[in-house]
Amino acid sequence: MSETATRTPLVRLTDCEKRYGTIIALTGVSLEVDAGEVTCVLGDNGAGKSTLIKIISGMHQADAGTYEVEGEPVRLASPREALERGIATVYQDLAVVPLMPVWRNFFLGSEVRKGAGPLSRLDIRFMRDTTRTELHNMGIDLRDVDQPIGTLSGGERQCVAIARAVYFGAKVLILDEPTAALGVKQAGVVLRYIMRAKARGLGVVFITHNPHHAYPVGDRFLLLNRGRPLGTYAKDEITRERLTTLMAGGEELEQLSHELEGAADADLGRVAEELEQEVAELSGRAAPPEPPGS
Amino acid sequence: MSETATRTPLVRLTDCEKRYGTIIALTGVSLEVDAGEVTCVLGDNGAGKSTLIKIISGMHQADAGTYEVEGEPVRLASPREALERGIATVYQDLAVVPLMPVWRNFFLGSEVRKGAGPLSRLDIRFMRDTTRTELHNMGIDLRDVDQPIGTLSGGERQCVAIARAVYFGAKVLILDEPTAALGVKQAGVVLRYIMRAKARGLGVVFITHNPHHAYPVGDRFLLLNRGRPLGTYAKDEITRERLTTLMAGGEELEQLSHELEGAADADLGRVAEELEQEVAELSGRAAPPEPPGS
Amino acid sequence: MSQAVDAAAPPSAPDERLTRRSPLARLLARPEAGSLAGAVVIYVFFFAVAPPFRGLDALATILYASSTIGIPAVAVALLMIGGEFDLSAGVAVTSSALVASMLSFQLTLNLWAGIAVGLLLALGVGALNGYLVMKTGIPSFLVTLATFLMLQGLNLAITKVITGNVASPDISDMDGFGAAQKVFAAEWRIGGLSLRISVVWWLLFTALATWVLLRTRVGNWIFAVGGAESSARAVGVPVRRVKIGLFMAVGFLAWFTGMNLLFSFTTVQSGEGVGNEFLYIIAAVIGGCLLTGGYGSAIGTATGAFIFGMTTQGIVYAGWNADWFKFFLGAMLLGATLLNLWVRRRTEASR
Amino acid sequence: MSQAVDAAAPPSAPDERLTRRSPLARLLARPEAGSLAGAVVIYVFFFAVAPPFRGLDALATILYASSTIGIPAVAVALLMIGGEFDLSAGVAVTSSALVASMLSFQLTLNLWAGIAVGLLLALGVGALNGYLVMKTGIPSFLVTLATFLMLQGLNLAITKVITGNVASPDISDMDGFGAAQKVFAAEWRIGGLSLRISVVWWLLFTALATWVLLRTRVGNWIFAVGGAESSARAVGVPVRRVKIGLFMAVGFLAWFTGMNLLFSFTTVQSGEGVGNEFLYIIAAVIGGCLLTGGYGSAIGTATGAFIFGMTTQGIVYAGWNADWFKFFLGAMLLGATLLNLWVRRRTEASR
Amino acid sequence: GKKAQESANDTGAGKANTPRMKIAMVTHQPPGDTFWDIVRKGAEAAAAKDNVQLVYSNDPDGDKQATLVQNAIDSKVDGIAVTLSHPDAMAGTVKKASGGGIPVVVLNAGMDDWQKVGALEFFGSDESLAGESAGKRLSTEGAKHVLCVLHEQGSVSLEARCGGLAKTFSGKTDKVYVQGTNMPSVRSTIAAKLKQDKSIDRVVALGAPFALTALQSVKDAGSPAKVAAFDMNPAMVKAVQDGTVEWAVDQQPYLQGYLAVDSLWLYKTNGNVLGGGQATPTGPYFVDKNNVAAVAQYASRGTR
Ligand SMILES: Nc1ncnc2c1ncn2[C@@H]1O[C@H](COP(=O)(O)OP(=O)(O)OP(=O)(O)O)[C@@H](O)[C@H]1O
Ligand SMILES: Nc1ncnc2c1ncn2[C@@H]1O[C@H](COP(=O)(O)OP(=O)(O)OP(=O)(O)O)[C@@H](O)[C@H]1O
Ligand SMILES: [Mg+2]
Ligand SMILES: [Mg+2]
Repeated sequence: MSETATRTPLVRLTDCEKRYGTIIALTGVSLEVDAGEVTCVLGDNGAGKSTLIKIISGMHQADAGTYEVEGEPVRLASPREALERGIATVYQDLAVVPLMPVWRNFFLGSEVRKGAGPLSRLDIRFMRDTTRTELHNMGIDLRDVDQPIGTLSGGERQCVAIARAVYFGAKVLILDEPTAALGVKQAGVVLRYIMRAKARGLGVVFITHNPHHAYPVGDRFLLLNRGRPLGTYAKDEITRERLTTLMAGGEELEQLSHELEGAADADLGRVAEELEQEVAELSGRAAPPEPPGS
Repeated sequence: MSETATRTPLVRLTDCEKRYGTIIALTGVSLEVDAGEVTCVLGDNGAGKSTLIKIISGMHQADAGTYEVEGEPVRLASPREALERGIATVYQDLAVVPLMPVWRNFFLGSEVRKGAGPLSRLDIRFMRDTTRTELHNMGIDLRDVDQPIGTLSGGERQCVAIARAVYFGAKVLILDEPTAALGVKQAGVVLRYIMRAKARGLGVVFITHNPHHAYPVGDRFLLLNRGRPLGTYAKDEITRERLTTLMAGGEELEQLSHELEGAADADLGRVAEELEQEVAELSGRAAPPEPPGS
Repeated sequence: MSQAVDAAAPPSAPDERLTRRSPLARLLARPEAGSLAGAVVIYVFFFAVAPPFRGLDALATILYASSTIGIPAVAVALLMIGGEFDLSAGVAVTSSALVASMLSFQLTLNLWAGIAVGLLLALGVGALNGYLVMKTGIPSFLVTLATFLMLQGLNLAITKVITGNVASPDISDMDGFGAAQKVFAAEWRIGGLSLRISVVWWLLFTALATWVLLRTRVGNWIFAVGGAESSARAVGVPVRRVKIGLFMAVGFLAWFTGMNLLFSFTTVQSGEGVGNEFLYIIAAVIGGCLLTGGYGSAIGTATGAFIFGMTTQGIVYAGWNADWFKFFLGAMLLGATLLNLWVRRRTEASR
Repeated sequence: MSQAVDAAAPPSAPDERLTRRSPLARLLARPEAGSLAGAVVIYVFFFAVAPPFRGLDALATILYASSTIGIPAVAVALLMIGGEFDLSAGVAVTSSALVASMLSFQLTLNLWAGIAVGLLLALGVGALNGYLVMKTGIPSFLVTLATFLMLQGLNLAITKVITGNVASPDISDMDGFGAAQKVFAAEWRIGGLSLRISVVWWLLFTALATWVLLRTRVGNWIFAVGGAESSARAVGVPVRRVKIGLFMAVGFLAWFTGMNLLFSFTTVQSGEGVGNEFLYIIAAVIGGCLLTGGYGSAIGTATGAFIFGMTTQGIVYAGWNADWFKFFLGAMLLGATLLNLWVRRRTEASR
Repeated sequence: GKKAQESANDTGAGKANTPRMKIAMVTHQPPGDTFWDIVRKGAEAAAAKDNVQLVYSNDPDGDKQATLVQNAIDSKVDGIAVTLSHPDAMAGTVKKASGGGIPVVVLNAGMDDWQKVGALEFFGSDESLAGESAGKRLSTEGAKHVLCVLHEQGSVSLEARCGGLAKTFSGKTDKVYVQGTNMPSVRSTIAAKLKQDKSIDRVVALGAPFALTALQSVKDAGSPAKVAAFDMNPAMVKAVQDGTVEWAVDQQPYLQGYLAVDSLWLYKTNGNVLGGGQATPTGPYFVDKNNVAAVAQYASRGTR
């Protein structure tokens, strides 16, 4: 985690700006991703996190700023170019083709073929088996990998997108709220995947709204607010509590708790108590860690 | 929370079954929602939670079982009928029309009009203002309520769907993973909304993968597994720890922790330690509450 | 950002996350702006190259020609925004005119009776289309293709059976002709200029459709069922009623166009109208309606019909070789579309 | 459910969350099954009512008529699955035939030279369509509508300029005619039966397209770009190349059909082909392709072309009143579609 | 081949020195039709000779054709030559022209209506008359069962031809509609009809290209039927010479176009009116083995 200072980062974005028509979604944002490091991007809804990773993944082009991959300035015209450089992404909207079977979605764009020349054809058996196995490893036991992916449940679909990115990510893995729709077990698996990717020397960009997911796995934290950077922190520069507070806004929670206490209903009062306890813990000492899937 | 036994529940589903072609998504599931009560539906990915709420909201019809609203057996042919009975839903896929402006989406299906007869027309100013205010109250500060909703960020879109359901929910409020894409602050607001709906005497069905969201607000917990009910618990029948364990599977976490400990990397070791601590807390004593937005 | 739940309205200070835009740019960013620009450029072009095009009488002719496409195109555009097609619109025009004239003629009724029956028929065909599409889930392309073929066959066969001919009888001397002609096909001559009522109706229907789309609940629903049908259903939009209503609206305006046809020409050829359904669709698409539904405007569609009408007539006014007619037509449509695109790109880029 | 991360393959015991389905039901649930059922029923129907329909020679005639729709429909279906339209396919057939014949004739070249130039032209038109659609983002409906009109104009105008006539010259006495006819339009008479090579080509192209769609990477991409273009782009599918390729495939098969036309009739009318683009689209849609893209099959499209061809000819074989032709055609198409639907509903419901 | 064509292409006579005038010709020609192409050639030849600027436009739809006439009025042309295939639809606009001082002549279609719209002259062949003569000829040839091939459904002139034929023909008349823009389907459909009714012994196609395709259908169906046709084109001449097509009813389209323009010119420059209030017939004229040689040379350059 400290050896990265002298190395060229896998991905470096400097002073990046992005506009959609008159809307300024991102301005003055910089980001570095080193091999074997997890960079967490945190921020409120609409802060520009997804926009940022879409630039890294080649979906969008920045309007200003520079983008380097392994030290070489690039301008990725399409996600395909990013993929060819080993940058795999899980998009927040999952980027699946609803009418296509699960296994075709899994391998879409990186199909495995057998045979040569004009006779080269899809290795369907391999792809079906791999899809089933990879999803099973994430705790998803599919009935049928030929089901159109649009008929899967939200979490199952998200697992397909993650398993696919993990399977194909060669150098950089970008995950946009991968655990949002996941069950406790599946979320745990994803966090494990991140740790293993890191151990294998991949650079990971991890977006989440859950500080308890971010802190254990993250090495570096980029906080965004309304399209602007609020600051970048290495893990040793920031405590878990500070991170949580920054993301949540401590005063917000305190207010919530008071409000609920004022309510007439006894039931509400009980909840208020519970919430107050939380606030105390947050602003006071260490909020103890929690299970990965919460 | 105990007075409900003698009252007719707002919504009662008995022995419900749902098939999609050859796929059995739900079987033998029963559910009750009482006024002033929050029923949490918990379960793994693909367990059938969304299918269940789609039946309640009139999107799907059950293949077997009965459905009563306020004691009267019904067969809702469309979500419109559910809405007319005061049942409002936040769907997991949000049910928005991407090309339409935010405010039109907010009021879609329940437009506010002024003027009478053939001259009755949309009260655009009111709807725009209300949309802006309601979203602002959730912590979403929109640039422009005329933006097509498809261009909003994932969390912003989810907030629109929630704000809409809360605004129109008259008797029953159904929320399918409402906090999945939300920031810490917004998730807190949603939990507060649930408490307030409950205080106003609405019945709430709340689906989440986060036991720490479910436990503080829930009065009754329905656990699903692979389309079958694992059990229904009143809040006083179950502890927070038991609930968490049921959802997460304690042994799963322990295993994860051991696995990571075995890894060579020092960094991994540290994470493993942290995870182990979590496991200890989970299976041992009370996992302390955590802030609403995590 | 730390207001209480029941906070007052949000602040209205200018947002730092927006660049500013001039009012002109705002105007040009409207969906109709691009196609309007296309119309203006084509007008100026023909004005320059074709002297006969310059007169007001030429404009009147063009407007009239455009209106006969433009009136049904209004409903076709609404239907397209609602996510469906109607291939039977073109022949439904002929059907209703045939029914109205032959029924009155054969039974020697007042023409208004025939007109009413024609209306019922057109609405019925629309409702049937809509019902079949919604009930069976068969794509509207197929359903209305079948209706198209069947109506076409019925037009020809029944006319043949009844009149022994391929055209309906002349009805100009029948009861009610005068009044009906005033309503559907009046023509005023002011100076050398002939102004036709169908142009007025066209503008009226366009205005009405615009109002419905943007200012009424039904308009909201139309956009919604076309943009995301299942989402619309999920939030309580009565999808089936909206779509059937749209098909019936197409029937209504097809009937109206049929009446205009009948009372302009006093007789109708039974084979007419085939292929016109595409002109309506083309007008809507040139005007910016998405074929996939959920987006479009009535004003744009009117502009599309005008562009199409103006181009077809303009080439004739310019006296260009008739052999090349279609080529010029295609080239100018492409040009107008590219211009439309360019205008919108420019305004989007402008800050 | 508590396996380690690197667990072995999942268990293959029957899943309790599935009902079982008979192999027949499985077969019938394939997307082609419904339209095949439609075809069979229509065949049986005509077999019953029309004695001349029963012979093998009638089948040969029907197959031939279907093949001339079916060949270009294969590519049109692929394009439609890929989410785009090509309205210029019908006239592109005529264009390539005209170019091939007139070029060879005017320069007194071997016909194969003309054939090659015709191919280049057809591929070029396809590539241009694709390029414009992808580059500008204008809906393919509009772009290819413009190409359609322009080609139609060029067909007429250039033929007129070159031959002074509206048809291409007779090429049956030119070099290379025999060989080319063997390839594109051979006809074998076995007994009283005339078998035509275009039927063979049709089956070949259908088989090839099926293989491409289901067994190759490109096929995967075609489904993806039609089903969700931006998702496909996001996971690295080269959307632009796929779509331009599809437009070129339409060009290729249009050229092929043009050659079949040319070598069957030795001369081509310059006005021919207009309207055929819709027959191709209709075949694809009857065969179950979604107009909105992302779903469909080549076999279904072949069945669609067969249904259409069979119905058009069958009505004649049955000797029904010609005035009612279109009506019967529409009614039978609707019937076939409803049957298709019914079969699929049944199989979905069957456990 | 090519050379023969070129040598025959100079139909032009000397050029008149009258002031340049503009004449509009508005027809109901569907795109790319052989017949109309010859009409146009005649009109162009007359225009070239008479120093006339000819503006040709066409649309098969009645109301759209009326709009084209209106275009001509707006363009202030010196004369209009028009077809009245949809007389009622056209009447209003054409009357407006003739009433407004623009001389109008009618060609090809509208034999019964040209006077009602205030036209000066009519040049054309009565379609039903043409049909009737064909019917008579078929009867005398001893045909028993005729198949009438209509390449467009709902067309007045095609129906008139077929109707006239049926009227005078002693045997049975059947008809079949084919899709004129799709040759393979024309071929199959005719073949199907021949199979359906084996007693058919004559196929009469109402357009030259379709007669040639009908020959193939006859072969496909193994039918003994002979083929006859309406209208001419270069290939038809060859077919008549070879005897594969029995005969063709020609209504001399070149003449129609030529006379329409030329008579307008005469009217404008010399006040002449042809026909004495009667229609001037340009046909029917039977082309068969006996007289085909005389037409052959002109047909090959596309003016017959
Ligand atoms: N339309 C459909 N066709 C076929 N199968 C479906 C369909 N919709 C859902 N399923 C299947 O039914 C099961 C239950 O889906 P459901 O969406 O209810 O799960 P869920 O509990 O909401 O999961 P998640 O937590 O991931 O949202 C899933 O396995 C899914 O694959
Ligand atoms: N295509 C677009 N057109 C216009 N505005 C857009 C577009 N995409 C995103 N935006 C705006 O840009 C801002 C940033 O969006 P982004 O999706 O990056 O947010 P985010 O940080 O990922 O939020 P979330 O946590 O809710 O996913 C949002 O306010 C959104 O409304
Ligand atoms: Mg996001
Ligand atoms: Mg769900």
